[in-house]
Amino acid sequence: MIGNFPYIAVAILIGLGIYTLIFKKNLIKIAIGITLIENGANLFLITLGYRKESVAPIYTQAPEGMNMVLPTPQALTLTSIVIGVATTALILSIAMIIYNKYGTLNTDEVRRLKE
Amino acid sequence: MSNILTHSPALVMALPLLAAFLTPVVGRFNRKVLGWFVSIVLGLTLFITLLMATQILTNGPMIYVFGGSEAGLTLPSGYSVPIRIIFHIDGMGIFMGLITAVVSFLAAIYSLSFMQKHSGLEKYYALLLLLATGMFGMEFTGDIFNFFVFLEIASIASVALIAFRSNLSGEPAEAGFKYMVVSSISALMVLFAVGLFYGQYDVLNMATIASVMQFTQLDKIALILLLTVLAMKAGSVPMHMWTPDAYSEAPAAITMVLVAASQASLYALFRISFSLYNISLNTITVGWIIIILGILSMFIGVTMAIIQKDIKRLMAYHAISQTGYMLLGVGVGLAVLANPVALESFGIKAMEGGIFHIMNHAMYKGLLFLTAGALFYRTGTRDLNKMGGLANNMFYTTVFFIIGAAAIAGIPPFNGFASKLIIYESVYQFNPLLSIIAMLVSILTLASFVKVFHSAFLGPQLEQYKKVQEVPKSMVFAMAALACIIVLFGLFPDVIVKNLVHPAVMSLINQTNYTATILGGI
Amino acid sequence: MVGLLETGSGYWNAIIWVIMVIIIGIAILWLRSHGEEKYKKDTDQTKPFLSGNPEVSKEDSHVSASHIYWGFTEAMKNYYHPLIKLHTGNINDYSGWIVLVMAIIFIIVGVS
Amino acid sequence: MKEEMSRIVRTITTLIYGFIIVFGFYVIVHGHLTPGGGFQGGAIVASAFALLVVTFGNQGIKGFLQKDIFSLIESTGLVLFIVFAFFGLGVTFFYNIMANSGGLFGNSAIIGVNPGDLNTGGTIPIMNIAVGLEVFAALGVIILTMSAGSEITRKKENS
Repeated sequence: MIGNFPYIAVAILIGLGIYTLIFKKNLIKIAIGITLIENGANLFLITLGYRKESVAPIYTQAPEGMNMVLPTPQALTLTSIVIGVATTALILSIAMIIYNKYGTLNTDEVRRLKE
Repeated sequence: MSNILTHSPALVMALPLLAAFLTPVVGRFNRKVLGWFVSIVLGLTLFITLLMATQILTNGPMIYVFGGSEAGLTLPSGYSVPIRIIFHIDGMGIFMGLITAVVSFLAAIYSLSFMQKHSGLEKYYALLLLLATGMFGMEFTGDIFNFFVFLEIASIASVALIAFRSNLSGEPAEAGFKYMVVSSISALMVLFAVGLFYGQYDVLNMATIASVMQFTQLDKIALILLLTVLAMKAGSVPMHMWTPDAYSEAPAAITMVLVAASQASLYALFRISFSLYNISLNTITVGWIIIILGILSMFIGVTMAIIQKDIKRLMAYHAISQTGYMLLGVGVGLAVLANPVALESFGIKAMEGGIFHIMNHAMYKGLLFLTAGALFYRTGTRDLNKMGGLANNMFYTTVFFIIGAAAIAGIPPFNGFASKLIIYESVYQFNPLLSIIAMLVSILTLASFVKVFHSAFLGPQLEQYKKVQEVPKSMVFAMAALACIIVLFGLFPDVIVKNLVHPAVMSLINQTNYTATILGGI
Repeated sequence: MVGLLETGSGYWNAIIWVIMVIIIGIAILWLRSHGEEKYKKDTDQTKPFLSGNPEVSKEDSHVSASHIYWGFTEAMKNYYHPLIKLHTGNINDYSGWIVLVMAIIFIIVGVS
Repeated sequence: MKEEMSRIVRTITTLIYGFIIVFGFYVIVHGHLTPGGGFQGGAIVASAFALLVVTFGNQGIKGFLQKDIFSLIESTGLVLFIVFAFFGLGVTFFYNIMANSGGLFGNSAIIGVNPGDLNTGGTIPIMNIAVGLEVFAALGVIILTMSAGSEITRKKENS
């Protein structure tokens, strides 16, 4: 049971993220929503990498006689965190430009492109 | 030469990457050579891609392992697992790779004069090269996580390029923001699906996943996530709203590359439904979902295009509607995949039409966006209401526009007609109604391009455009190259279908070939 | 034969089509050369007759883009009105559509 | 940010930012032995720059943190990374040619629990350093650009 808690957290994070994307009207909040979904996906990957009674594959000062996990999910998570930083930086800079040009961050007003 | 050939999959991806990192250095020394440097690198990439294409079409799929000589890792217990990142290029991959190479090369050439007046060009070119890298990676990779990485590279680069001209007005930034949000959602859903695969099968290699696929409930969820978000990235209705925004606000050369980038997502959609799942999924249901998305895209795309006033928004809606043809053709192929008789009699043909249409669409829609860019370059507006009589001043642009418009409307003897004819005839055997809708859409396409032609090119010379001249040579060259390809493909469609399209379709259909190439090599 | 494309239930050859177009075009030109010879350039013959009204200048007679297919859009009003309303340009709706389509596909695939 | 912060913050920042940078470089260089690596270390270094920008404001760091130098470092890191990837082309792209060669970073890695030998890993430490340079420079550029941009926006709002 307790092993499933991280998956519940993943579902909550992604659900909150999608809720934010659909219902929140502020561009910065939308950026936060994307980050929430991203963290949910990262948590999901990390949880997949967990094995009971195993340690991380770091040779320096590891305890003797323990199994080491295959670090692929950790590598995937790191990669996606790096990409996430780039995404967040880009999205926030574009939000800054929009605020500079439009004078607002409300999605109802940031829609000169329509039809 | 053989050395280049051995390393060609890596070189095609790595050369633009190296050049992208070198552009700030080159731009610091000399701004003028920058464009030529990028064009030469992309030309070299095109050359290597052509070499690779001849190799693959004669000798079969190519595997390239990164960072080691073998793809797999054999544990002391004897269990072997493909752990390294590999590039797995078969007929379909190289087909898309050729499109990407041609389009990005011509975009660089076109940008030589189109972007001349802008500042920050080294960033522009670096992003263009990164976009090319991302697209090549998406098309060549054999590893599903690596696909996610390249998808993100391509979308980040394209967002930055869409928002590139936001120093004057806010609209490019708005379009960039919208595209960023939807592409982030799609990339994160892909990542979640990757997690679902890894959690079940402990592998990331697509061919290995395909060979152990059980089609459990979790696989179904992964399929739904991938299907939806990749269809969205390809711009299918009703998830198409980002397309006109992004396509209209990006610089014209970039719009052409963006069309190819959205087709890379379409490729991924086909790759996942054919190579990863194949007949283990309920092909009739999934096939019909793709067909319905295609029909909706075709019809709503073209009807929305008719009422547009902005020339690039109009063309962007046509891009949506043409994507519908590809979805329709390939969707019919997927729907009859489990039925060998129907597959043999019309399924393969329908897929050939759909896949051939991908290449045709990249060429003629690229040409049309370039002509729109040429009009913008000389008149400074994209509003069709303000244009008129430009055929008097811009002879070459007019000719190229006529070629592109005739090709997209499916007028013989251009290439659009050949692929549309295949789709009509083979889809008619599957369901006549679909074929009739497709023909109706083609007529509406012609109607809306008649509107563009009339309002932009025909009519008397307007007072404010008396001094407008033909566009510079590099832009004419890029448009001429695409026009030549369109005419040649239109005159000799059988050569292309037999040598390029048919191997691509067969590599999609034969899942066992796809898995065997990898599993034999571990 | 070069250029012969199999299209599922028929064949298509662009080169023959081009040759046919050239032949027919030459035939039409030949017919045209046998036409009426009374036509004279730069006389009142060439001017349009608009019920006796004076001719509008060429610059003003250009039909701009929004007026083309006015009848079509007017006739299809019931189709276009809701369609344009759907294209709000609001980023929340973009995400909403993705989630909605995902849910629909989820139901269809899940049930089948 | 227009104005600098209080004296306490300024003093603490001047004391601490050097240590943060050194710790960041420690994480970068030990990337092949301990958790961390190029990206994480680079982010730590960049956080020191962020601290400086927050404390001293946009004007206070002029002359100390410069965008030009950062973008130069950024492209150096990127080129270094891809060039070492190209060096592997004798076998395949990204092949680790320097591992177990006996030269720089060329000792063979010890299997099992050990205190760690810095001189192992082949091209991996070099790529870590390249990525570290790239990340701290790129994040530095982002921080500087964003603070400059926010200043423009603030001026617009006030006027």
